[in-house]
This record gives sequence, C-alpha cells and structure tokens, in this order.
Amino acid sequence: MTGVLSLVLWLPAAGALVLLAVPRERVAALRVTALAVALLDLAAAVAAGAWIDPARAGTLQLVERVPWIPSIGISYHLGADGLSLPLVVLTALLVVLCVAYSWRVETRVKDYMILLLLLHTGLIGVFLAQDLFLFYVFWEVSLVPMYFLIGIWGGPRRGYAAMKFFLYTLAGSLAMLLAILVVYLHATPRTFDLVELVARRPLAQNLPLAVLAFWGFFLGFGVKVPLFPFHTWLPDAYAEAPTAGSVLLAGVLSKLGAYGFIRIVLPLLPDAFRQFAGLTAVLAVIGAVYGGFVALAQTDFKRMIAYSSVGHLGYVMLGVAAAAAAGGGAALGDAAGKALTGATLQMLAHGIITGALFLVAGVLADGQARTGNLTEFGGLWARVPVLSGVAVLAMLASLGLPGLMGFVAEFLIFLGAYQVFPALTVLALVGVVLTVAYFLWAIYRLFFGPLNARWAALPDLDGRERWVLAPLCGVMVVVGMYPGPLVAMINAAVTNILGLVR
Amino acid sequence: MITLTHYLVVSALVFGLGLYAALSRRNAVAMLMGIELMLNAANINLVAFNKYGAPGAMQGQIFALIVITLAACEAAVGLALILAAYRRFETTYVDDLNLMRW
Amino acid sequence: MDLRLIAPELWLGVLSLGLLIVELLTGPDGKRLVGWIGVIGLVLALAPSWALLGEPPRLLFAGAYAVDAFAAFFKLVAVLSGILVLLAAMAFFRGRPGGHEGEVYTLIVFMVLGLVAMAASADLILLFLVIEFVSLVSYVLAGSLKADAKSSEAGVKYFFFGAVASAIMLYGFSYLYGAGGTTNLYRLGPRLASFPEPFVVVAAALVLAGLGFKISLVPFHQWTPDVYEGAPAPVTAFLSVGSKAAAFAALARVLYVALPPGAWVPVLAALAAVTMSVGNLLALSQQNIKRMLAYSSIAQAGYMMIGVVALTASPTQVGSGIAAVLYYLLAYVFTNAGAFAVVVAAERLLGSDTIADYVGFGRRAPLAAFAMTVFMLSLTGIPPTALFWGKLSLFGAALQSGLAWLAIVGILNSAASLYYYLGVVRVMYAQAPVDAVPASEGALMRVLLVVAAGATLVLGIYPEPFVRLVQRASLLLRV
Amino acid sequence: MTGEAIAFYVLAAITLAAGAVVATSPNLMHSAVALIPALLGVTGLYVLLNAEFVAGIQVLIYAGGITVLILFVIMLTEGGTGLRIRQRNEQAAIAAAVAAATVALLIAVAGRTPWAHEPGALPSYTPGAIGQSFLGPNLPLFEGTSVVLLVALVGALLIARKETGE
Amino acid sequence: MLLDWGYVAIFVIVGAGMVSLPFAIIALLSPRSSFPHKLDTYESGVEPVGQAWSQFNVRYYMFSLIFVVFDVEIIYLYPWAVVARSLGASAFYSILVFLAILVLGLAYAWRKGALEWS
Amino acid sequence: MPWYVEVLRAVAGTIIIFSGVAIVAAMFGVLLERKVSGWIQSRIGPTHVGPRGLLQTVADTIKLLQKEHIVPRNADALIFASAVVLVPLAALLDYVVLPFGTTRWGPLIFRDLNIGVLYFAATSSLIVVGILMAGWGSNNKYALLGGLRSAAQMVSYEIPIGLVLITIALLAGSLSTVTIVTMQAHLWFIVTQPISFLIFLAAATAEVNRTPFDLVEAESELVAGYFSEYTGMRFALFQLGEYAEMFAMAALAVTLFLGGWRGPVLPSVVWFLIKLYALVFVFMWVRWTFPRFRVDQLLNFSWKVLIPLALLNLVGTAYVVMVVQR
Repeated sequence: MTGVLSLVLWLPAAGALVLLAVPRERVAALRVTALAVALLDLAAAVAAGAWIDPARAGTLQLVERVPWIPSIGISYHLGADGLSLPLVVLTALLVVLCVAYSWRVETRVKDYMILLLLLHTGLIGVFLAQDLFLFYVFWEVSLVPMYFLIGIWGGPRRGYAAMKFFLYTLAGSLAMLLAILVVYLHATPRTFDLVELVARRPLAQNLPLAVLAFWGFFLGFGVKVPLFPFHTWLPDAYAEAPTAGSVLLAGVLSKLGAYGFIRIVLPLLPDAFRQFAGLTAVLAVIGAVYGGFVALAQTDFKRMIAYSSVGHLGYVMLGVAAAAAAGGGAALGDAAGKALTGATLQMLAHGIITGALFLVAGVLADGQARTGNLTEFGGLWARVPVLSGVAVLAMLASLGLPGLMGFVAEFLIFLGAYQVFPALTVLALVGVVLTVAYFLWAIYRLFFGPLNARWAALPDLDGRERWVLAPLCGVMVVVGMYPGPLVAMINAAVTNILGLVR
Repeated sequence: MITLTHYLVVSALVFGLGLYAALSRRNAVAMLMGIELMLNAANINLVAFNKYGAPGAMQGQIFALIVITLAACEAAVGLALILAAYRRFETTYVDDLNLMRW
Repeated sequence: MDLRLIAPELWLGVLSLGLLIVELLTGPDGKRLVGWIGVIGLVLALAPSWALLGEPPRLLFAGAYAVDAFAAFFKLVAVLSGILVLLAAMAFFRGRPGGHEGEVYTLIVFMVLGLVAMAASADLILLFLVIEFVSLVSYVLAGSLKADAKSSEAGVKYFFFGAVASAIMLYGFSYLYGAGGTTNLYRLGPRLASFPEPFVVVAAALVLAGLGFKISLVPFHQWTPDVYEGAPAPVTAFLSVGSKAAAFAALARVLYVALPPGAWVPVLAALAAVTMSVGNLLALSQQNIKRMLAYSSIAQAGYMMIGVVALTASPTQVGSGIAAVLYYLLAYVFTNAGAFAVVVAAERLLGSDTIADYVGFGRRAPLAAFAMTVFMLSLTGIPPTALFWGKLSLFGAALQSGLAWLAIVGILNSAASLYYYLGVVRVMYAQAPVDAVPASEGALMRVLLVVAAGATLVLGIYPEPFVRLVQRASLLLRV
Repeated sequence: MTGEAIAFYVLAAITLAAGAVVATSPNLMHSAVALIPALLGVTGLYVLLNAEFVAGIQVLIYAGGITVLILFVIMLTEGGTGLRIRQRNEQAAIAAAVAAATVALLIAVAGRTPWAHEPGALPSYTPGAIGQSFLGPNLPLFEGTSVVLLVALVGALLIARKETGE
Repeated sequence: MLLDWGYVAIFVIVGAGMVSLPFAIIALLSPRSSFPHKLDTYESGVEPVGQAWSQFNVRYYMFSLIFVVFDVEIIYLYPWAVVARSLGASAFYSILVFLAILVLGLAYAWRKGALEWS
Repeated sequence: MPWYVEVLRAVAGTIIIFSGVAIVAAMFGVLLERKVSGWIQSRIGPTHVGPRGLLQTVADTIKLLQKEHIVPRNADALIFASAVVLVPLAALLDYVVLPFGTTRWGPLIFRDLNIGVLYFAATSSLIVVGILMAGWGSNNKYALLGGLRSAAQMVSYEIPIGLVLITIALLAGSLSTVTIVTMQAHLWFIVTQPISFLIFLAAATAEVNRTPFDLVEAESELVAGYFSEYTGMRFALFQLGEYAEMFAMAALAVTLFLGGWRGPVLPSVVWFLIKLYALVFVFMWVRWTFPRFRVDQLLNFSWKVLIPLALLNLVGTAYVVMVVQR
C-alpha cells in the first residue's frame, strides 16, 4: 500500500494550508481544525504501523519512490521500517498532545497552529526520507517553524534563544550538507538515494574522505542531539520555548540527531564511525555526567529537564557509539544489537517521558503558578494530587525505575555498551545516580514539605490536561511492563542496519 | 630606435599619474581628469599594439575610437552628476559628500 | 544573416527607443503608460530569448557576438530581472511626483538591452562598449532621484568607483589585445596560452578589477553600501541582480574562453573567500536594510565566485561550476529583486528603511512580510527556497574541483549570515506591533511579491526543470 | 638619433610633464588647462604610430570637447576658489604608493614580455579602413555607439537639468 | 606619411614662435608705469565687487553637453563618409539607423527644454 | 630630398603663411571691415593714414606695439598669457590644409593631409578652449561671462559645420582638401549642395562672429567680452586670431563649394583670392546689415534649424550617393 506514508507526511502541511484560509479571529475553529488534522495524522501513522509487516520490520516497507530532480539524482523516496515507524508514531502522538495542550495559547493562534503543523510535516519527513537530500530538506524545514515558535511565543529571552538554536543547528546542518555532497560526488552513478548509497558505500575505499564526511555528519547530528560540546543551545531553547515547543524539541527534535547517526552514518560510513566511536562514546558519557551535575544545580524546572535531557541523550549516544565500535566484529554483534536497540528505545522513552515532564512544567509555568522556579514550590502533593502523581510517575520513569519505559531502554544500552566500553559504561552509571539524585530532590522540593501559601488556590489538572497526559502515562507503563513487541520490531530494524555494516 | 616598449613605458607612466590623481584628489573634477589620463594611457597601448602587434586589422585604433567616445559619454554623465551634487551639497569635494559613511 | 539570432537584442532596441518616444509624447500624467509598455515589451522579449536556448552555438559579426545557450540564458535572466525591477519601480513611483519617472523606466529597459548584450559579447571592444553602456545607465539611475541628496551622493560615488574600475579594466584589455594581436576572445585564448604567465596574471588582474567592481568583489566593493543605500530602491535591486548577473556572465566568458588557467586561480579563490567573509562580517552590524542587503550582496558575490573558481580550476568538468553559478544567479534574481521590492513597499508603508522600524510589519503587511521571510530564508540558503539549491551546487562544484576549504569557508559564512537575515524576520514578527493598522501594499506590489516569492519557492521545491535549463545553458560556446 | 626618436621623446616629455601637473597641481584650473598639452602630446604619439585619424579625433573630442566640458564645470562650480582648499585626501600617500607600484609592475611586465618589435604595415588610408570596418564586421560597435551616445545624452540631461519644482 | 606631420610639427613650432614674437617686441617697446589702479579688474569703471569666479547658469553646461555628444557622433561619420561610395544600400540603412537614434536624442533635448536659453 | 631641405621648406612655408595671413587677412581685413561698414552706413571710413586710409591698420598696429601690456592683479597670469598664444595659433593651424592654388608641381598647399577637413575641424575646435582660458584667466566677471557665452555659441555651431564637412566628404569620397577641389573639376559642389553651402555660411558667420566687430574701437560696448583685460599687442593677437579664423572659414567655403582655386584664364591663386574676398565681403555685409541676434536666438537657430537641416541634407545626399546612383 503505497501512499500512506505520503499521507502521513503531507496531511499536516495540507492542514496548515486549510488553516491559512480560516480567518484569524475564529480562534476556536482554528484550534479544532488543527487538532482534527493532528488526530487524523496520528490515525494515519498508526494505520501505517498496522500495515507494516512486523516479521519484516528490518526492511523498508511502504516504499514510495518517484524522481524529483532526476538530473542530479534526487528522488522523492519514502520508506518506513522498525526504526523509523515508532518515531513517526511518537511524533504524531506528541503533536496531537501539543495541539491539545496549546488550547491555552491566546496570541496569534492562527500563526501558531500553522507553524506547529508545518513543523509536524518537517519532523515526519526526516524520519521517513530515504534520500539524503530529502532528508536534508526536511531537516532544515523543521528548523524554521521551530525558530518562530520559540521566537514569538517563547519566554522572556526568546529572541536570543531562538537565534542561538537556529544558528547552532544551521551551522551543524551545513556541515552535514558538505558531507552529503562529498558522499554524492563520489558515488557512481551519482545519487542521493540512501538505500543505493548504503548498498554501494562509495567512500569505503577512501578513508580520509570518509573521515571528512563523517565529521560533517558528526557536526550536523551532534549539534542536534546535542552531544557534549555542542549542547549549549539546548538549555536556552528548551527553557525559553513555549511548552509545546519544548515538548517537541525534547521529544522529537533531539531524536533527529541520534536517528541520523543510526540511519545514515552507521551504515554509510562504518569505518570512519568506528574510528571515532570511542571519542563519540567519551563525549556521550561526559554529556551524561555533566548533564546530571548541572541538572542538580538548576532551580528552574524546565532548565532542569533540559539538562536531564542532555544526560539521557548521552546514554543514547553511548549506545550508538558502542554499536558503531562493535559493528564490524561478529563477536560483539549481539552487544551492538542490544546497545542500538536500547538507544532507539531510549529515544522513544525519552520522547514520551520528557514530553510529559515538560507538559507538567508547562502546566505550572503557563497556568496559575506562573513560575517554574523549584525553590518556590513545595507540598503540592496534597493540593494537586493528579498533577503530582503524573509528575512523579514521569520522573521515576526518567530515572529508570524498573517497570517503566525508561528502565528497559537504559538497561539494554548499558548491557550492550558494557561489552564494548566497559569503563565508560561504568562511568555513565554515575550519570544514572545523579539522575536519581536530582529527580528525587525535585520531587521533594515540589511535592513534599510545607505547602507554600501562595499555592493554596492552585488548581489541579483540568479535564483537557488530563486527557493530554493520560496517553503518555499509559505508554510509559505499558511499554515498561510489556516491551516485547516494540523491542522486537526495533531489534529487527537495527539488526538489518548492523547487517549492512558487516 | 623607438620600440613598442618605449610606448608601453610612457603609457604605464601616464596611467600611474592618472591613477594617482584619481585616488588622491579630493575634488571630483580633478578625479575625473585623472580618469581621463588613465583612459589615454590605455589608448596609447591600443594604438601602439595596433602598429606593432597586429597591423592589418584596425581593431586597436577602432578600440581607441570607442574609448574616446566612451570617455566623452563618461565625462558628460559624470560631470552632470557632479553638478547635480554641487547643487545639493554646494561642494565638488568628494569627501564632503558624506551623508552616508564611505 | 538570420535575424532570429539577434531577435531579442533587436526587439529590446526597438522597445527602448520606442519607450523614449512614448516618454517624449506623453505628459506628466502618462508616465505609467511608459512603464506598462515596458513591462509588456519585456515579457514579449522572453519568447525570442527562450527560442535561442536551442540554437546550435555560433559566432556572429566576425566573431564578435556569441549565440549560445549560455548567452540565451543570460538574456532570460536579464529580461526577467528587468521585468521585476520595472514593476518595482512602478510601485516605487506610484503617487510620487517628479523624479523623471518616464526616463527611469526607459533607462531600465535600455539597461536590459545592455545586459543582454554583455553576456553574449565575445570581443574585447564590444564587451568594453557594453560594460560602459550598462555602467553609464546605472550611474544615471543611481543618481536619478534628484530630490534626494543621498541619491546624488550615490550617483557621484558610483560614478567614480565605476570609472576608475573600468579604466583599469580597459588597461587590462589593451594588454590582452597586445598579447594576442586580436580583440576576439576566441582567438585570444590560444595565443595567450603561449604567453608568459606573469603577463597573463597582470592582465587578468587588471580585467578583474573592472568586472570585480560590477559584482562587488572585495577589494572593489567599497562603493556598494553607499550606492545601495542612496540609490532608489528599484535601481539598487537592478544593480544587485541585473548588473551582477551580466558581469558574472562576462567574467565567465573571459576567464573560460580567453585566459589560460594559471596562477590567478588560487588568487581568485582567495578573493572569493575574503569577499564572502567581509560581506557577512560587515552585514552583521547594519541598521539600514539597504546597507544590510548591500553587504549581503557582497557576500553573495563571494559565494558565486566559488562557482567561477571551480569552473576555471577544472576546465574539463566545466559543467558543474558554471551551472552552479547560473542556477544561483537565476534564483538570486527572484530572491534579491523580491527583497528589494519589499524594501520599496516598506518605504512606502513605514516611511523608513531602518530595520528596527520594521516592527510589526508582519501584522501590518502580512503578504510583504511573508515574502520577505521567504527571501531572507532563501538568501541564507534554507530549503525549500531557491538559493538553497544554488548554494548546494556551488559547494558541490567546489568540492569537485578540490577546493574543499572554499566550500567550508562558504558554509561557515552561510551559517553566520543567518544571524542578520533572520534578524529582519525576527523584527517583523517577533515583537508586538506598535501600530498594527493593516496597510495595503498596492495591487501592483502584491503581484510583484507573489511572483517573486512564488518563483523563489518553485525554484526551491521543484528545481528539476531549472536544473536542466542551467545544465544546457552551461555549455558555453567553445572554439 | 632619428627624427622619430626626437619626436617621441619630446612628445613623451610633454605628455608626462603636463600629466604630472594635471595630477598634482593645487589649482584646479591649472590642472584642467594642463590636460590640453597632455592630450596633445598623446595626439603626437598617435601620429608617430601612424594613427592620424585617431589623432584628429583625439584633438576634436578630447581637447575640443571634453576639456571644454571640464572647464565649464569648473567655472560653474567652485572653480578657482578651490585654491585655498586642501586638494589631496588622507590616502594620498597610499595612492602614491599604489600608483608607483602599479607603474613599476606594468613597466616590469611590459619590459619582459617578448613583444613583436617590428612595426607592421598598416593600411595606407586609415580612415577608409576604419570606415570599412565599422560598416562591415564591426557594425554592432557602430550601431551600439549610437545607443550609448543617446543614453549618455538622455542620462546626462536628466541629471543636469533643474527640477521644475526646484 | 610621417613627413606630412613633420611639416605640421614645424608649423606648430615656428608658428608658436611667430605668435610669441610680439611679446619680445613688447618687452622692448612698451612703456612701463606704476600706476597701481591699472592692475584693477575692469568693471565698467567702478570698483570690482566680489570674486569673478562665481557660479553661472547650468545652461552653459547643457549646451556643451549636447555638443559633445553630437561631436562624438560626427567622428563616426567621417570614416563612413570616405567609404560610403564603395558601400551599398545596406550601409546606407546602417547609417540611417545610427542617425535616427541620435536624432531621437536631439528630440529628447528639444522636448525637455534643454535647447531653450531662458 | 635631404632632411634639412625639407625642414627649410617647412619653415619657409610657415613664415610665409603666417605673414600672409597677418597681412592679407588681419591687417587688410580690418581695413576692409571698416570700409565696408562705412559704405553700408553711408560713411567713408578711415581716410587719413596713407592713400585713402590704406595704411590705417599698419598705424594701429604700431600704436598697439607701443602700449603697455597689463596683467590684472588678480588674474591667473599663466592662463592669461597662454590663451593669447593659443587662440591665434589654433586659428592659423587651419591654414595647413587650405589649398591656395595650383602650380606645375602640384597644388599650392602647405601640406595635403589625408584627414584634411577633420584636421581643420579639430584645430579650430581648440579656439574654444583658448577663449575659455582667456575668459577665466582675466578674473573679470565680464570676461568670464563673455568667454562662457562665446564658447557656448561656438560649440553650438561646430556641429552644423561638421555635418556639412561630412556631406562634402561623402560627395568627394575623401577628407583631403585637394581631392575635394579636384572633384569639383566639372561641377562646383555649390550646385549640388546649395543647402549645405547656406548652412555652412550661416554657421561660419556665427562661428567667426563671436564678438561684435565694432569692438575694435570699443565704441558701442564698453565690455569687450572675454578679452576685456587684454591690452596692447595681446589684444592685437586676439584680433589676428579672429580674422585668421574668419578668412580660414571663407577659404574653406571656397574649397568646399566654390571649386577652390579653379577658374579660367587668371592664375589659380588669383581666382582663389577673388572667391575668398567675395565671401569675406558677404560675411561683412551680412554682419553690418542684419540686426544682431540675441544669444538665445543664436543658439536656438543652430540647434533647432541648422542641425536638423544639416542632418536631413546629409541623409538625402547619402541616399542619392549610396542608393540612387548605384
């Protein structure tokens, strides 16, 4: 069944066009339309998931391929496998929740919704593109709406944060563009098609160039993840973005980088990646530990989540790096598979969990509390039990409590990575400890202790907010308890990719 | 014996004088005169090359004629601009035309 | 001779002379008629230019004039930019008394004629004549807004930089003639190949001064900010797209056909790097939108030079470098002309060309602001806008010619340029409108903006036909 | 020393001396007037190079036309009042260095390049040859020139004439 | 052919000498007086007022401008004129176009009042 | 011929032409002018010096030689002095290409340059520069204004003259003055080109008519135009330049339209002089008969009448020569 992926991809963009025609005064109509579009898209994504044959989750399915710019070898090539499909569904889900959550946005609703839907298309496109060029285009396209979302609806320092975000990512992605060009120019016949490129691996015989290309990709994806030295845009952007923006930034945008490493760098430049896998792992671990320490020092809820993201994404990258390092050797094949599966699962888990956390933080900051300062809270458990419960659940999931989604992912990562980078993995566990520390402390500061009189009238989650958070909590628990099918699907995909590496 | 090189040297010197005038003068009209010297220097080259390098065809001399023509047009337009600026700024000293930073 | 081969030139000549007559016959209220005739005439000029794309390459007038797809492509570019600029000028003059409206329209069409001829000239004399012709028209246009002292200043400054540059270039031409014994580019090439390198380098450097001036190559760029700021905005648009495109065409033909590749190639590469860096660096701090666009256009010239260098560095694989420049120029025409059209609109609506005054523009003139966003993204090189593909092909050409460092410099610059391009967008949208009364850009301006922004997007979303076009056009006539 | 050589050196000396006055005289009017001997010196060089038609045009256009324009403009603007004003800008020293370097470079290149040193035979009647060329292969130049002249005229008048409202 | 111009050169040199001759005679013959007022600028007998170097009407420039353009046009007609007989009708039409374009310039100047001495 | 003979010939020729012009054109011309003006105004003109006043100009010249020459205090001495040399020299340079007659060895001409009429146009265009220099150098308002006016007028009339020169060159197929005369062996060009002749006459009148002739005595106008400040012999040199130019124009008209030196019976030089003086007489006649033009009328006449007419005439001639006659 071809076409379904295109439907998933373009539905939001079409919805944006429809919104363009709605007068800007009709706020309710705008919101409802946007939500309807997002829901339809989620349905389509789930439908696409249903179409996929789980037995062949390792190979691309639902492939669509039409020439786009044949004169330079670019085609409109979409495809989904066990790696990308969960991410697509995650994206669609988070967008639905964001739209629903954003009911409270009052200013320039029309522009807001349009940008959100455009962002949606861009993100989905990145996960579905099987042509380097298409990939790059969607990658860049997703930047612009996010820039506006931060820049217009963000916090007090939104201008600075938006510009910093855009500048960092653009610099990185231009480096990636260079890498893409290097690969392209050495392919015969010249093509940007990822599948063909992976099959031929044009730079296999030319290690120096492969290294150059690797660094291009590394910068592009590393900034996006973000890896340790490139992470400085992240706290500003996460903290200043409007809540929906933070959710998507943390939930989806940060996955783009890791996804790129897995989807492109690993199969395309395995030798070069292997050469620098150690370095990548070191950076990842530094990120994990550093993120933990800094998160510990934060007083702002959103900033704390932001730094915790740096840490969690460090685990993801540790897994990817381990897979890259192990990739070639048959001995470590199993470890590589575990690490990579764990990394992918961690991406999903982080998306769900951090999304939930940001939503909770948003409820506090955008709602009546009007602040995200942890030190000003306290004793909320009694006052707002539902909110507190959701928050605690998410935090526990995030710190890796067994039975919740985060645990499965982290466990797999460490299991795999330990066989490849034992010392580093142990070091990374320091990060886990830190995570436990700051989350518990945060739970304490927020929900226990004496109730600050200011919050005496703080309302609990209203109906809409409950509906928004409920699916996330559900996923956390369900996947945590019963990860089997999802893990199997992802495992099939990464095994396939690792198979290509060999 | 006067050779091509003699002419080229004279032309280079005239060019240098013109360039110096065009770059160092403050007065617009004086700069224009420097430009005219530069054009003349090029014309000496063209005519000299026509005799020494490429006789037969008259391209060098024709080029020189075209250059003279264009010099006249350039002078006409340039001086008109100078006059227009003079009406506005009451000066023909180029560095006094400084509404915008140079 | 087959008149079809010079049909665009003939038609433009007739058109421009006819416009002058109409200008003379109409009263002060009838000048818009001149503009409309000009627009229609230019649109009609597209057809014969298009037809020439398929002609087998050949030389006319004893080798002085080339008819090839390359020249035909630049005819199209020149005419297109002429149409856009003429429309912008008409919007500019709407309700603005005096100002030599009719003459400006006429001169714009004359300039299109010059640009059309510039890309096709294959003879030093003709080339010089045409370059000077274009220069003369531009000096006049830059200074044509006599009610504005800045325009006068711009005219004078432009004139002096231009005149010095063309005098230097002429000296270079005279050396080329002396060495080759001919003024024909195609006959010069083989003869220069046997000439000592220092000579060729000096001659090339002198020639580069003149053409570098037109394309605002550092260090011949000093005129750019003042002239861009002072000249009437539509004229500035024309300088930035029309003149620049034609100058690149001339440069490509001279470098490729006449000058043997040699020591000056790395020099040119260095100039390209310096040009984009200087342009971007200075653009960062600009307050005035026209000045910002001026420095931006310097930087853009630097990017385009990458293609020229790539073309000369690997003459065997000429396709990629030249095609990249061509695509870039085509995209640049719509993008930059569009950006200046927005400047025109903003000048009318806000009475200012200071970037800070664009606050609330997104609300007051949503279409113009949206178009400006598209143009700014395009100038930065973000997909799916036109210049993205241009940059892509330029960097690709650089990589292919072994100039990876140049591509890297280009990429760093692109990233830096985001700051000031996006700054405009940010001001337009990100801040609360001070005075959010919606204002109308005017029907003409709206059409212009839709066309320019639409073309920028189409070139970005579906570049295939245009890629094919430039690949065909990059086959410069070789003899 | 042949007559040609004497003539050459005399003419070169006139051209350069007058050119130096043009480039450096603090009196604008003197610069403009010195332009005339400089141009006439160049005219003499054209004659030595058997380009008498170009020489005639040089006198007619340059000395009789462009110089008149320049004199007019000097008289219509500050003119001699400029005597009291500094005539050189701050970059004069740099300009001198640039010009000197350029000259040195050009002379070095001109001196080292293996030019054809034997004068060739030009057509016996240059105006005729030029006319044939203009109406033959160089027709685009010929017609193009008229357009250039037209545009220069239109443009210069547009710039120079006073606004009606001014 | 250079001989012709040798003659012209001698004509110029000797001629300049002859024109300057009266100055020598003046130096010998003319009287000197030290009456200071005679060095005054002549202004119809009254004391000179202000600088002579003041600005005049831009109209002078307009005329010389049109003159230069037409003067340049004429230089293209000289070479044409001498070969016109040997060329055919096509050359006539070439020159007709050339002149027509310039006449347009004259018409422009005329219509815009540049030829009026007001 | 050995080179020194050539040089001697050239020097001798130069001296002869200069003296000849000074005597035949300037001195005699001034006298003639005064006589003609007297005749037209029913006066007698100069009578005292010499028989019937014939030596009047000689006396004037001697008087002028004795006058002190004054450089005004504020004048630009260098420019002031060079203008005096430039104007008469430029006027006299015209005579290089004027053929006065013919002899057994060839035409009587200083040098028959192959760009003859172009040379003539070029050298006479230098006079304008001299006049501007004189007007400027004096540092006198009247002189400067006069110089600017004269220059504007002169340049305006150079164009119709140039167009006429081209029309004739077209007919003759050459720029050489001797060839032009030769081509009139059967038919004077005045017959085929009457309009050209009239245009030339009108333009030349205006061109040489650059200051009122009655300024010799400075009677009716106190301000002499660009040479107000020139005294003594310098003043005389300007007069020489003006008369030389007028005679050169007349001589050129003779060469272009009236068959040059050609004529039956009488020696060629005599024919030439007869035609020359006839034309000079016409110049003077016109001058003293017609009311003086205003400046605006003068300029309009050139641009709006003479130049369009000359262009039309040129195109018509070209049509006949290049299309009809082939």
